[in-house]
Amino acid sequence: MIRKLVSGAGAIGAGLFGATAAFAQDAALQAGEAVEPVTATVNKGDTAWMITATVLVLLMIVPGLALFYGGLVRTKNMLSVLTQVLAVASLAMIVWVMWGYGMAFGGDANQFISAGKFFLAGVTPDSNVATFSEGVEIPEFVFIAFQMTFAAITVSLVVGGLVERMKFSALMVFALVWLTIVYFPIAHMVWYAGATPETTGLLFGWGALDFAGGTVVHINAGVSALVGALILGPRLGYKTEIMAPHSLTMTLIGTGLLWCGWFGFNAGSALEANGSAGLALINTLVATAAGVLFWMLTERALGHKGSLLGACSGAIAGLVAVTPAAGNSGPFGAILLGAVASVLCALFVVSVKPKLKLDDSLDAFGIHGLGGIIGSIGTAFTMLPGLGGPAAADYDLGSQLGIQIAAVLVAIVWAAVGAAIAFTIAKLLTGLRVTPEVERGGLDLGEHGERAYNY
Amino acid sequence: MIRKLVSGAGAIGAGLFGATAAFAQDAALQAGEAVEPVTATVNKGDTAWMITATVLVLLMIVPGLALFYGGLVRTKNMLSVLTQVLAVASLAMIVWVMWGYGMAFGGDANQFISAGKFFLAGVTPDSNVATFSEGVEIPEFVFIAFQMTFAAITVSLVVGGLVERMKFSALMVFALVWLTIVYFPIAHMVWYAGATPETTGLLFGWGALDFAGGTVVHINAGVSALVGALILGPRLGYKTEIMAPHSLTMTLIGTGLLWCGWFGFNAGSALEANGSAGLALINTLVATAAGVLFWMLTERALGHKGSLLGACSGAIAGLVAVTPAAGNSGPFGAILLGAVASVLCALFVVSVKPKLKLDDSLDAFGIHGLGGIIGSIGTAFTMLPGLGGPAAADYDLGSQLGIQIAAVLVAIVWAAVGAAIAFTIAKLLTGLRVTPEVERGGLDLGEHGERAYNY
Amino acid sequence: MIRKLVSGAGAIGAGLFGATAAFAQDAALQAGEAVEPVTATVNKGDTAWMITATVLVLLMIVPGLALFYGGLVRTKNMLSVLTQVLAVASLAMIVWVMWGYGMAFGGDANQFISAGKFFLAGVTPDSNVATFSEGVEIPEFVFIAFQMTFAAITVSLVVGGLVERMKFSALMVFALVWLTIVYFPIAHMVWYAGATPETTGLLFGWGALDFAGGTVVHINAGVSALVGALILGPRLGYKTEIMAPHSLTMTLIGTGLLWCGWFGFNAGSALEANGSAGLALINTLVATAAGVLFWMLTERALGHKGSLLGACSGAIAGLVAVTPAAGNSGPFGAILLGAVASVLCALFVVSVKPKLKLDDSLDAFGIHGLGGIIGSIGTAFTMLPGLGGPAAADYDLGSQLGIQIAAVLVAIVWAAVGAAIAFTIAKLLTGLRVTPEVERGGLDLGEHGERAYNY
Amino acid sequence: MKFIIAIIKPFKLDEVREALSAIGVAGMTVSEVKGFGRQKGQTEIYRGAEYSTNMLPKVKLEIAASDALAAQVVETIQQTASTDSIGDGKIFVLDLASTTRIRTGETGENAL
Amino acid sequence: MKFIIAIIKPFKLDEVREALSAIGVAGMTVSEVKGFGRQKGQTEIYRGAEYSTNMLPKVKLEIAASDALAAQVVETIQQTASTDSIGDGKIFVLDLASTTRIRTGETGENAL
Amino acid sequence: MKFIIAIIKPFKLDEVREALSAIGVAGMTVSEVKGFGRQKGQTEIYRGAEYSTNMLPKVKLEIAASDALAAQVVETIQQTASTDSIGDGKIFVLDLASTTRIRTGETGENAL
Ligand SMILES: Nc1ncnc2c1ncn2[C@@H]1O[C@H](COP(=O)(O)OP(=O)(O)O)[C@@H](O)[C@H]1O
Ligand SMILES: Nc1ncnc2c1ncn2[C@@H]1O[C@H](COP(=O)(O)OP(=O)(O)O)[C@@H](O)[C@H]1O
Ligand SMILES: Nc1ncnc2c1ncn2[C@@H]1O[C@H](COP(=O)(O)OP(=O)(O)O)[C@@H](O)[C@H]1O
Repeated sequence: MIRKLVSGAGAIGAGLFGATAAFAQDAALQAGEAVEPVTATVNKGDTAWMITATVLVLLMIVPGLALFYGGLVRTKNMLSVLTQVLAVASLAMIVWVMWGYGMAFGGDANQFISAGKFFLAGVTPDSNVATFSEGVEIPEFVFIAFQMTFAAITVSLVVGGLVERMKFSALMVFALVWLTIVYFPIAHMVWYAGATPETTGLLFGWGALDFAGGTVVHINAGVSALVGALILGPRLGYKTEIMAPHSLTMTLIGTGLLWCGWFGFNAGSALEANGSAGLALINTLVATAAGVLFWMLTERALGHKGSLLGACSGAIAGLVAVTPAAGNSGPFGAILLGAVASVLCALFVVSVKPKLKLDDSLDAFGIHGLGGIIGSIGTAFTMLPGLGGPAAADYDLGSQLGIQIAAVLVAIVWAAVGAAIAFTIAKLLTGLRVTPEVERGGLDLGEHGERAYNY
Repeated sequence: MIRKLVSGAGAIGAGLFGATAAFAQDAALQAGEAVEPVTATVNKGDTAWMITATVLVLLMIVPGLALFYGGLVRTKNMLSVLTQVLAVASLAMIVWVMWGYGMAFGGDANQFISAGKFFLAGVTPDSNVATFSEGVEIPEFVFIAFQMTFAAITVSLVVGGLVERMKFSALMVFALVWLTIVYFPIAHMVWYAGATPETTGLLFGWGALDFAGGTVVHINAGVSALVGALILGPRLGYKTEIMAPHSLTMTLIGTGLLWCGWFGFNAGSALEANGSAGLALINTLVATAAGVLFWMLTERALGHKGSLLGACSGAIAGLVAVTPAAGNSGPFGAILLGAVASVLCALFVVSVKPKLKLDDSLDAFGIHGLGGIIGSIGTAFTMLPGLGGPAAADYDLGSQLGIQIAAVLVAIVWAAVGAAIAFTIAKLLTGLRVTPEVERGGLDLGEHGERAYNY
Repeated sequence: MIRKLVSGAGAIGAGLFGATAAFAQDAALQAGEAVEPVTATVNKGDTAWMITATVLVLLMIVPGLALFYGGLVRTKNMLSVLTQVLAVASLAMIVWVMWGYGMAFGGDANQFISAGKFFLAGVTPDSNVATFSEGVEIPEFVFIAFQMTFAAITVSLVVGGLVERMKFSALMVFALVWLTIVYFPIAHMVWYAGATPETTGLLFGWGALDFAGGTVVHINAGVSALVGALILGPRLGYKTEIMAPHSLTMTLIGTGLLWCGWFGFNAGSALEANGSAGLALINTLVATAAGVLFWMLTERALGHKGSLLGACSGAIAGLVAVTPAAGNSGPFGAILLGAVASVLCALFVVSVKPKLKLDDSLDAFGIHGLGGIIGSIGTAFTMLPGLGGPAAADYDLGSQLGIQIAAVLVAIVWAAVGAAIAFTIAKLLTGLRVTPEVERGGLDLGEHGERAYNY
Repeated sequence: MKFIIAIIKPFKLDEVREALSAIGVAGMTVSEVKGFGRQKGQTEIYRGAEYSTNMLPKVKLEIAASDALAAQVVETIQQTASTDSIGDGKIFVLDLASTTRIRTGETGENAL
Repeated sequence: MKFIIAIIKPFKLDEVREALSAIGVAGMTVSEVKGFGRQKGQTEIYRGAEYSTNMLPKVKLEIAASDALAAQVVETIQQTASTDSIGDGKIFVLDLASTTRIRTGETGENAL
Repeated sequence: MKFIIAIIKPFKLDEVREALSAIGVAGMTVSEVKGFGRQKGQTEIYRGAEYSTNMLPKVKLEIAASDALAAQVVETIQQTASTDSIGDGKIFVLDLASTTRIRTGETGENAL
């Protein structure tokens, strides 16, 4: 059972146990020993929770992430950030039902993608997918919707490296390509359990742990944003002009909504309303709290004042780090992970980054990328029973650590190469950057013909 | 079964299957064939979801709709919009438990209203209502609360046509009358299934489809707002002064919260946490995403820039249009509906409306009214199996289309006449419009003695 | 059964029925009469609701309460309020898993505190706690997380009396001490049902009714804020300078999120998704609506204009008052309670407070303290069947009233003394107040080195 | 040349600007100010706290004009901005020693 | 007539306004400005980025006064607004060529 | 002494301020204004409503300077703020009758 409990959430139902009750029974029969096959039934408590979890992840995107990012840019670019997040998330949703779900979870093909159920062929309100508990299912539409929001938020996160200078049209092209060649394959690789090792996702097959998307979402988005920031180059006036956040109030609202919504992300990845979801729930509370406090402490240790932006950044660092570990850690492991990620991200963002040329404008890499790496590797440790983790007695830290590191490296390389391709295609089709005049005057007027505020 | 699945949510339980377990058993017995009567039980998964859905609809009102509308007015009228939404919604809640629930769902009377359960007489924590599945119930208090939020948001939507000039006291009088003579009867007509055709709601009896309130909420509110805008006349300076939205940031927050809350609306209207709710969930994601993208594309096609206000407007148009179809459509039908509604509303609001004299200030009609009409009529099409809809093989598009159009016409006429009466009564009692001085200086200071911002 | 239904939510499971299934069975066996012991099972519908409820309470804190309070201060202190709320809530979460849960619900010790389960020793994803229904359980991690958010919001509420002048470091010290000597003991006293009268919480043992925290949360926080305001002294320029709220828009957002989140608080305190939760749901809607309308009416009666800040204040007053009564009242009792609390708080805040020297800056006492007292005492009345309350026929109003008053007095005294100690310790360790220069220039720059807005 | 400072009611801004354009004023600089004068402000109340500052929102125009045009500018503003009600504002005229157009470096009336 | 421009610390505004009312100043125009001078600003840090602009929030008063009153106005402001600390601000006096009251068209000292 | 008023493009503020510091200007007062002139603004559209005001965000500098320094101040601003594109702004110079430092009561050039 432990393998199921600790494995990445999401894919196993669509694969191993089959996507419908009928399929599940077949699978059970094939297993040979099932004289009295368990009749899989949809649990309404689980369904209730998973619908709610889906709504919570949407809350993370709009208004959550949109505000978190929007508050950090200058007034003249506020609307462009809000529009970019809303539009790429919308695009991701439409693409998801066309070929995204098919490529990620649509059925057995190989270790890199699925193939099947394109345009949701054959899915009806009566289709169900298995959860991690034998005989327990949820409606497939709910599972598709839940996973849809993951695709949508991941591509939205990338915006954080590109703000205040990237063309809206270029971003849309990028999003389309990037989802197809980066996100859907990685989701498959991490979360899809096929009928055979050859059709099971590569990293899932290795036994990599990613409860709610440390690799799929955060490393992926963080690395891609970094690549984008490098290709785009820094904003005009970077390091010479004042680029203070125009409204930390908005960033705080975004932080709060991200935190609240993240329970859909983390506890929702249990796919059921059970003790595992409860564990993810409490871990997502305390890791974040630790992130808040330790970023502020790091600021103090560096001789600065503890700041609200620090507290908010720490919250996100904690949330990111606990994502792969949410059901793979005890509460004190989660606190440790949140604290360590917060301190390391703070050191990077406050002390290292200002020395680099790089303009990862809103620290998509510095927080999501780095935090995701720390979380993914850290999950090997939080599993330890000594830290309150759920690993069995024969758990081998060394080998799991190796797997986690290998999985992180695969994700980094895949995301970097894929993102570079996607940005290049966008550059060829639309050009990447707005004109200097538009950049000076602000993307709100230049790209969208509006002002955020007319007080 | 299909009729139940596709029918308007909400009323059937309170009527056909009876409001308590005992009543349900009686009904089963009366049905004659029930040798082993199904003992109706409350499902806690459904109850969990319906409580959550109720909270989500409240989230749509405050802060959702309040911010969506508030961001669109000028600074000097911000508080007046927020206060109006908060106060009419509160009023609607109190009226609902006094005579609203009684008039809409209180018990068999005729095709236009219910009668019974005034002041919630006889309802206790042990009272239950049936859902769409035989033998499955939810607590009646939950159902009353869920439906309460529908009444509250509908009257709040009307505010969109009246802002920046209507007296607060007049609005309160209007709300009281309008709920009583427009909302409660229409809710009954669309959603109440009585024991006999004579006591079943008129439109429900016809077989009109309205899953989550396209007619009851959106056409109703949109038409009433239009009537109000006509009676009030345009704002001082309309078309000569700059009336740019004072904070599109607030409008974006409102949009996001409306979207998130709308799952309570649409998926909640399934009354259960099941595959039908899952279908409404995914439809409400993709229709909205399509609305976002197609409004922006329409702007481009008209030679403008794609704007955030456009994206937000498109989101709402998509949400409105998918409301009656939420459980009566496949995901691609929903995408189509969202796209069509978004394009048509955009054309109306961007190209037609500026040529009219009419000051439907925040496009309550142009988006909710028009979108509701498109959605209600479109639902006849999305039902088609060819579009992925849930209709049975013998589904007759022509006759359903006729029913939908007839239902839309009834709603338009009823709302128009009722709203005219309600505004007239308010005019007689309090006068409708603030003085020109107050309008110039802003309703915030003039009506409420406060300023929204003191930076 | 009535005692369980009406009793304070939360503790009973952890005590009387034991914290795990095994313990529960033991308890049943000890009871002697259990020939066929009920096998306690986790209900997933309840679990789904309780996870959601936990998220909702977090939504109340960040961004809810942070914005509600933040909007009311001057621009220069906005960030300090946001930071204070985020940081003390985070601190409370960490402390909760270390010794808070142990002291409040950790196991039998005496009438003032629990002792056990420090650092969550022994709690696993398979640990469960009983609810109010026999044989129904929820995962213990969910219960711990739910109660964690109560501790976090209570200490955050205290901030309302201290804003614009208190040192951040002093606040953190205060929070640590206050949680330990005030909050955890009071939570134990009100909600913990031990195996014997000697280990049952003092007020719970008396039979004091507090469904969702009128005493534990609101009286507690309100009185402590008052003590803090007295010790700190008024803000520089209090009553001579203009201290108008810098953004009532933020206060409205906060109000809406507090209202939405409060359903987690009130309906969540039922611990199940059942009719009792449904009752709490509808009561929390109508009491708040009544609070909104009656505060505005009181303003009119006092010769002022009805204001948005009044409406928001009334909403909170209604919410606070209905908290102890949420499941202990019918809807019309709740309306009455909301209205009475709103009128009395309005009279106090609008007419009495301005005459006092006291600078309870954001009326933490005037609304939470006073509203909590009114609600706690009022609950004795709302229980009456004549008001639609759930009391049995032999209910003795007089004796229950006596119990409620006694419980309120104990809470007031305990909170006042404990808060005074906590503030004194903070004063000794860090000093309580920022320098006059920092206070003039604003705590945002002085304490956190940032500005809220750079438009 | 003259430097003309006018304080007017905010809602009159568009009208005044158009009237000035019509008489040949090519540019002006506008800012939001608060005015204190005979006109009484509205009292604001936030919970119990009453504030009545008599500080009212006004718009300030700054217009550099040739001596020839200056009188006409003043007259136009006075006539367009007047609503015959208290608080309509004031026009102040100062002597302007020199003017430079930043783009070209031109000075004097050519720079206007 | 004189046109007096004073830059003061924001929290002194109310006090100064009352003192000026007391000596018979019937009106003034107030705006929010940023001041750059000897007074040092606080450093702001947002994640790694440090900004120390030395631009501090100040309030600007503009007061037209008769020649008779002008000196007293300057003196009153100087005394009321002073906190004896750096950054208290400046008072500038310019000659005012003419004044018009928009409501009535009155000019000169009658228009003040 | 002279009172110099300059209207410049907002993104030039830092550069101008540094250039002025370099020539010995110890203080100035800055405010946000809207400029109306030859430079055309961008059209904004909100749903159907089009607004094109030609009111563009500008920054206004006010600098009191000794007669000696004044010409150099004007020249420095003109050169630093110019981008050779329309809308770069204007510099206006007025005579300054007197100056007072509030903190000390000093007057004249000592108060600058
Ligand atoms: N002496 C003054 N100096 C500068 N501005 C003034 C002066 N007197 C009035 N103002 C400005 O003119 C505005 C209108 O003045 P007020 O006395 O209210 O009405 P009126 O212009 O009708 O006499 C004030 O709000 C203020 O901005
Ligand atoms: N030469 C100047 N021209 C215009 N305004 C000035 C000038 N010097 C100073 N100021 C204004 O006066 C304010 C205070 O000046 P500062 O040098 O900081 O202190 P002090 O007034 O005590 O000498 C500045 O913030 C600025 O607004
Ligand atoms: N006559 C004037 N009086 C006051 N300000 C002016 C005047 N003309 C122009 N301005 C200011 O200068 C700015 C630039 O003027 P504009 O005509 O657009 O370009 P340019 O400075 O290149 O001639 C305007 O936005 C306005 O703020």
